[in-house]
Amino acid sequence: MSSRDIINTIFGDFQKSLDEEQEIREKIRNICKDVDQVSREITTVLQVIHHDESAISAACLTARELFEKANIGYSKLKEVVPSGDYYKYHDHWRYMTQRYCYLISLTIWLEKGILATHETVASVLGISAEELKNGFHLDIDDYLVGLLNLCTELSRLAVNSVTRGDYNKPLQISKFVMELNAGFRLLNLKNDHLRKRFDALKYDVKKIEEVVYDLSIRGLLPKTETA
Amino acid sequence: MSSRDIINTIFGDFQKSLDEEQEIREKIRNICKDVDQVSREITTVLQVIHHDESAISAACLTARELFEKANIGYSKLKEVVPSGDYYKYHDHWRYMTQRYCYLISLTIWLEKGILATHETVASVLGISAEELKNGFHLDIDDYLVGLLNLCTELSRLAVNSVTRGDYNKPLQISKFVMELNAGFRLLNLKNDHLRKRFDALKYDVKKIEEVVYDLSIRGLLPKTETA
Amino acid sequence: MSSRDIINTIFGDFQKSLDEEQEIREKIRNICKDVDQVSREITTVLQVIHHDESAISAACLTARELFEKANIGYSKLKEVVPSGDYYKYHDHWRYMTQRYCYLISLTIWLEKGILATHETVASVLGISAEELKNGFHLDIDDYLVGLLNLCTELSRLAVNSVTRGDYNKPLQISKFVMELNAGFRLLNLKNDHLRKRFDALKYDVKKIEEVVYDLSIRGLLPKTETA
Amino acid sequence: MSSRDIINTIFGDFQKSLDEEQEIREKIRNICKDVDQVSREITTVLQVIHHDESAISAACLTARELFEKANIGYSKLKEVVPSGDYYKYHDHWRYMTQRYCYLISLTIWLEKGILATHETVASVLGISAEELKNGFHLDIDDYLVGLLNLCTELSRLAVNSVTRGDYNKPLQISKFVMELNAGFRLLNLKNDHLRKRFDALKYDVKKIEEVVYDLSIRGLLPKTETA
Amino acid sequence: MSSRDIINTIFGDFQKSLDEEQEIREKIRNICKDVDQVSREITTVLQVIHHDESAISAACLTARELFEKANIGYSKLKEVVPSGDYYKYHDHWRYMTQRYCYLISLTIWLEKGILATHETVASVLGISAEELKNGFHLDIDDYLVGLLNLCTELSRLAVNSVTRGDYNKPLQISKFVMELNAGFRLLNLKNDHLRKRFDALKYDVKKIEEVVYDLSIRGLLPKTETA
Amino acid sequence: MSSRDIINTIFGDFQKSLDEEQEIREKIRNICKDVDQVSREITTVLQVIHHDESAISAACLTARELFEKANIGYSKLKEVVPSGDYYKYHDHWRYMTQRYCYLISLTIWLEKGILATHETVASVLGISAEELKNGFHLDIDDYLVGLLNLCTELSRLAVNSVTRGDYNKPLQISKFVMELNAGFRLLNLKNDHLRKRFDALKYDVKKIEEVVYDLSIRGLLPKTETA
Amino acid sequence: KSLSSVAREAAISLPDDSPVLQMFKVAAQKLNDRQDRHERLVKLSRDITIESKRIIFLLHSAITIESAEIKINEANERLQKLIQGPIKSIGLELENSPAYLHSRAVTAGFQEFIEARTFCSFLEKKLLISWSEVQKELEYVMEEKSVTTMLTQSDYMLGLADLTGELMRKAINSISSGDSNDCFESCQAVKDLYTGYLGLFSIDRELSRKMSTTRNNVFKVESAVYALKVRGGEAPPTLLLAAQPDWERNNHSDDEGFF
Amino acid sequence: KSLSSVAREAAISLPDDSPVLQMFKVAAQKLNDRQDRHERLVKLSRDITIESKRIIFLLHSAITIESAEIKINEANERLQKLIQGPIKSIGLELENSPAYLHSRAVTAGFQEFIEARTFCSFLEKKLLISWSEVQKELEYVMEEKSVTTMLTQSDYMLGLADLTGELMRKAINSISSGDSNDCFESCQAVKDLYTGYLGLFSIDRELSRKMSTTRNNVFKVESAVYALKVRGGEAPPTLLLAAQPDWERNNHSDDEGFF
Ligand SMILES: [Mn+2]
Ligand SMILES: [Mn+2]
Repeated sequence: MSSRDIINTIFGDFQKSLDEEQEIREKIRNICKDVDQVSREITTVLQVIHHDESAISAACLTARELFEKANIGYSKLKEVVPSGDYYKYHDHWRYMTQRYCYLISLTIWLEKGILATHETVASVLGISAEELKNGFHLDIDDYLVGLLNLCTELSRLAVNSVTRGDYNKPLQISKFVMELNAGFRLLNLKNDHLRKRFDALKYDVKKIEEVVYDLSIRGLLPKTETA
Repeated sequence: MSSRDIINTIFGDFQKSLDEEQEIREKIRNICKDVDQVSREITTVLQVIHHDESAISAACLTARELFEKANIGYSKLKEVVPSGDYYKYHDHWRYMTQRYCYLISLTIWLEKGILATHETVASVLGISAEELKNGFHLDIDDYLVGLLNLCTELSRLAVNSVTRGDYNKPLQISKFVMELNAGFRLLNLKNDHLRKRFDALKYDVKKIEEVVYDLSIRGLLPKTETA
Repeated sequence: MSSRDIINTIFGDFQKSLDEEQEIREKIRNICKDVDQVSREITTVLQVIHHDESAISAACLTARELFEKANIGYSKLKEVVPSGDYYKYHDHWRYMTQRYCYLISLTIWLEKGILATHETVASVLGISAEELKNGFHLDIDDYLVGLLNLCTELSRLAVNSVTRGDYNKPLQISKFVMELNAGFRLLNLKNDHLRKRFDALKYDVKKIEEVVYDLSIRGLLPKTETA
Repeated sequence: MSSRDIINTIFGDFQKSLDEEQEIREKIRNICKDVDQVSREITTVLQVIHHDESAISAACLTARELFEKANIGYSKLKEVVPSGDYYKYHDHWRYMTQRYCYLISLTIWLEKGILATHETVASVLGISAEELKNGFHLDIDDYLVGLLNLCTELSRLAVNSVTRGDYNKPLQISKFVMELNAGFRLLNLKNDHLRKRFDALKYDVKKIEEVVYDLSIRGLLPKTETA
Repeated sequence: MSSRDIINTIFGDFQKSLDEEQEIREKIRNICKDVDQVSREITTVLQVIHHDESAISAACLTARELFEKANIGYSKLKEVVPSGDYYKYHDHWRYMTQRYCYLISLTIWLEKGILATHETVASVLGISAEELKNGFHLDIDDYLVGLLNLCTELSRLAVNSVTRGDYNKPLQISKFVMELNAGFRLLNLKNDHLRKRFDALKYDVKKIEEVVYDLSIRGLLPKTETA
Repeated sequence: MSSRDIINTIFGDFQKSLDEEQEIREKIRNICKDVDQVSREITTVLQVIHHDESAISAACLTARELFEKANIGYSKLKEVVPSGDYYKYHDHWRYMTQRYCYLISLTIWLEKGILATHETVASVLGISAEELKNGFHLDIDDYLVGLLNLCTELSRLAVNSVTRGDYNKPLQISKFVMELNAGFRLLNLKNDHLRKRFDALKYDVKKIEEVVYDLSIRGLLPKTETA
Repeated sequence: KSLSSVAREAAISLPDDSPVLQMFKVAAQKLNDRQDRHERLVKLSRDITIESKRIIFLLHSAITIESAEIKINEANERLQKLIQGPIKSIGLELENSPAYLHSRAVTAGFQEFIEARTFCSFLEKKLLISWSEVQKELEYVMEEKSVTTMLTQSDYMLGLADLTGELMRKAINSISSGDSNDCFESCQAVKDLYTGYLGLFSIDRELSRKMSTTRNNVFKVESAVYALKVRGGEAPPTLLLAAQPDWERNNHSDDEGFF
Repeated sequence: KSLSSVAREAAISLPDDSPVLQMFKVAAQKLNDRQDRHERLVKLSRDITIESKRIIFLLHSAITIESAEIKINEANERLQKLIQGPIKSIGLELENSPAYLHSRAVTAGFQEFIEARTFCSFLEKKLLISWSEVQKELEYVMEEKSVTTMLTQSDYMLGLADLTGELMRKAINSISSGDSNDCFESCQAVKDLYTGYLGLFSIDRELSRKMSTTRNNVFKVESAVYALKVRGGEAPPTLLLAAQPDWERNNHSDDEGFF
């Protein structure tokens, strides 16, 4: 083989491998597009919580149905992403997964008032919570960012609940967010996106505290509780 | 368990996992610092090719010895990076690996005048050329960027060879780079760093062509060859 | 209709139009990907002019065949792009069209030594040269950028022709590029890509002048002409 | 010595000095990492003041113990930082020191209701308050920023005290912060970070005034005091 | 003393200390302004080297006289900057000092063709080369940045010398810069300003190599030397 | 004159004008520093209005005395700023002048409960209210920003008056600020500092309304008035 | 022989006129026409921007309900003048040119116009005017011909995003003018618009960038209704609004855009 | 009682007209006048920018010495039109207003005008025209009055910095039109200007920012003379110039500013 032939062979092989990667990316992009769209639908559906108490449980039901759809999408992703390449393509679904973590934990909080664990959120999406050997999993960072987004939404909900005359929910939210806040404080975060996002949590906390204060000083707090 | 205890457990677990990641990153950083330092040494050693023909083979030998050192460094990296997390930490060694690809392919070209294949370069570093299940390997992109850096260095060498009175080497370089250029043209690159780097190859090609032109019009080209 | 209904309609309509646009873009991207690939093939085919005089006319023939393919691609584009939306999607094919302008004008110059007009280039691609309110045409900026790329390639050809021992072509190139240079200086350009590209023309002209000068002082210029 | 040898000697010496600096920075970074971690622990410990009056004194005790740890950390810093280089490395501990100033002054306010002086804070950290010849000291700017952070935390405490039913603390806070505010007004600050931070103090003042207002208009102010 | 009096005393003291710092800065600024102006004069004076060979030695003499002025300025600085606060105020004279390093090393190179050592440059400015206990000294980083600026100016000089018909100087410059380049390669720089500045040195090197190449291929190199 | 002479003259002239400008700026800076310091004193003096009704008129008297000082400062400014260059140096005193507008209009409101007009404020400062081609005047934007700052301070005063047991002032403030609010809404503002400042006015108005409402539902409003 | 002497020979041999030069002269004319047209459009767009901003200010200036009606009428008249003036000129200018070529020249003006137009219609009828309705208003039938000024749906949506800022201002101002109903309606419209934007998919960067402002507007307006309820003792009819709580006070820039 | 009912009472009690509202109406008029004037100035400035750019292109378009003279004459005429047209309008617009208030509106146009004006004078007389000379050209004596358009020295210096780019282009183009003398003169002027800027002290940020472009222009023009000497076999008369060496080829943007 001449040196030119050798180069042709070498580069021909590269092309094959580049093509394969391109194809995988294309597939990932297409799946993510659909799954992302579902997440926007859920976001819209859950907006109702801010102006209609009575519609909340129905919204949760719809959200649950749509999570099923997302679950199917994630199972497609799992198939498409080669084992070991999770982090190679992570950026494609990172932001979307954070939104799902927020949406799922919000739904579960609305349903039962409890914190959705890492495992629970992962299982709703049908993926592993642990970073096993090469598997497709729910990255801890993404889960935590989702929780922080949940807190922001809940601080908004505290405000709107009061407007609606529901003086109970702010207290419930206050307790929940304070506990989460304490949890986050246990973490020794490095100086990255998660840390910055956490630093903004204090604004949500302050907002909620002031709502509870407004109720408290006007004697509007439900009696059984003393915050 | 109270809800606060649950949160403590959950976040305690997170801390463990965050700590582990931090530790791995610290180890990687330390290894890379050393291996990177070796690469700078090799770069310095190989600078001699621009002003002293006779010292080239000795420089290649020294480079070879230092590649051994790098090889050991990469074997440490392989141990430290968890299987499946290659791309999670890729940025730590990407730039340095590209420099090694350039240095190894330059050494081999100086020694034998041939192109170092992906496999050859990988084997010098003691890592796999194929992106196997989760293994530590030599990413194709990094290899190709290394080749492009090689071309830039060779265009500089063409200039300095003429200054040294060596009118043969520019022709040899010209042939080699033209073939590489043709090889790259076969690739259908997406719009990324590699593509941009390749687009700059034309400046090296032009420089080399102009050196050959300068020799040609002055009748300084070695007779047996017609470029 | 209630205010909320109206808002829903507004956003529903907008989403529909976004979806349609996305679909069109997807189609355009797919067509362009193919047509762009053809342009890269032609570029590679025409590289032969730099080192093999005798292969030029064959290369032109192959290029012509491939232009037919491109022509078909552009006719698909014309179908897909809604009338009047040419500049909405222009970015998708702008860069590629500039390359075609360069390739076509190069081919025609190689074939006949003349400048391919805006109309000629457009007709090779099977599109209109006129900028109407509706319809798919060859943007004048793209045509002009193509000509500037042609000049750069010709300056390289002047150099390589001499290396090949062809002392005639540089003079021909010189005259051709000088006239183009005079033409370009008649334009009022704003600070955009075309202007930047034009600013580099003077260096191509310079390079060609130097080649002609080198031939001239060595008495290598063809006799019938006095440059 | 040849000119090359001279250069080698010169640059070899530089390397030594660069290495020394690197080493010092590494040591500082490691110490600061630990001391910073302690400050986060204290922050968490002191959070209890916002929802549990009875736990405050215990929290202060724990904080005091942790300050001991910090004290040891700072004594390590003092050893590591070469005399005269305080400001060369200041950025490494600046932010962390500001946090300590805040935490120490908060603890002392909780314990005794008084302002911790510059000397007191410095002595808790085991460093000098005065900028003596080259020593490691507590920069005034850092101390003042710490006080401003204290005011922000106290304005939050005023809100939460009311929620807790403690109508006395807001008045105490009001008096304290107003005095600090008056103190800061005496300073002629230049246009730097400290000035900006001080400009934000007015929001804390306003918040506290509004809490006192809320108590006042509802007749909830403790009788003996007239704000 | 009432708590308000205490605060007044405390803040009064702060004001004193803030005022002192302000005063020092004011003095530094005034001195630096003058010394910086002198550096611009020298820069202008030395520009003559690019178009008038015969004026060089006169320019060096003028530069020397102006260095005396600068020397006096630096001695004022030394007096004003409190021992131990060198790095607190370093930014005031950092950039200007780098320019002096460049100007002094250029002058010395023009006079004697040798590298001005760290000590030499420092002594021209009348300050210490070593970072002694708290003294005012010439920071190594600033000295090195000055040398890199020297290389850039010399690469320009190489070009202009050829234009003037002086084919000797480029060779002299080439040798000098190559040695400096080798020296810098010995340094293990961290990722800071100095490293970036050094990375740009390769462009100067390439420029000089191409000038020597142009002379070499045209047989214009002085005979006694073979680069 | 040769081309070089002309260039030298051009730059010499420019440097002269730069020097002059610098000198003027220096003078302005020094004057402004003093006048600004006076404004801070007045701010501190007037703080008393928030906690001591009886001290208000004395504070106004002191403020008036200090305005005299400021007046002298402004007359120095008028002398120093070249006629026609008012807006060239505007930034030096813009912020300070806005503070004076606020302080003067606050004092006058405290004294007489009326709005200080543009002319009045200007005359207190001893400058013209009219914007002429030449001369030193009170910029209308600065005057308006001052009024907005006044509104913010008055909303704070409304809150603190109630705390002090003065239920009359909030109503007076309410009427005054409402009228100003109506006035401001007549302006067409562009997106500059004034616009941003104006956007916050609605929150001050809100706060005042809330205070009046709080008094109203508790029957604490003075009888003669029906708010 | 020198390089310049060689070059001079080439330069002199250039024809004074040739098909090539002729071609470039034509090209020069085309490029100049484009530039001139673009410039005229930029100027028209700036005129539209300024007048639209002023109309919005006018609509905010009303304190009482009666004065509001007068202001709305004046605003409608001035909007008509814009439609019959500069906006029509844009349509005529682009009658025979590909409109998207110049979309960057006119987008700022169009967005601000939409903001003013939709704000006015919301105040007048409590309803938003849709894109197709606005587009219909920009059809001009003249004696000899009819022309439509193309205002893209994308510009419309960008203007609508800015509208949330004006509605938010309106809502908060409504409280102090004592109109809690107005406040409620504006608040609900802002929320509905926000929900609408949240559901959009594959939007471009410019619209995404406006989302954070829109989001802030929602927060501000919700805080206002909240204050009306909890501090103003007012129960929402179905829903109501009132003042900036303190957690919002650091962020005072309510506006977007340049002008 | 609710917050809004309390607020309504306050709103209604507002006087329809009062000295305060009167004052704000006056202020509104003043602000509108300022805005309108600013807008007119921006438009004039844009006109000046475009025409100046075109004049510069015109001056570059000459290939031979003879054609150069014709172009210079045309350029001078068009510069006169600018001076008697939009630049005079700016002077009249600012006749009674503090000019620096609007300096940001006109600086772009003035800078570009200076670039064109000085370029033209350099080509015509091989000499630069100074600031005071330009300023003198902008004095207008009319029947009833005389007016001067203030063009700040700072705008002049900013335009002069951009001139180095045009001189650099001219120098390199001169080589291929075979005029090595022109090339030399332009090169020397660029170098002298650069040296001038190097010596300036306490300049503002905008001018500092232009320094790096000016610096690059010096490199480019020196490389050109270098090539003329070493590759073109041409000895400099005292000094000469020629082509872009390869170390420059990655940086093709020779222009500054927006337009
Ligand atoms: Mn708006
Ligand atoms: Mn220019």
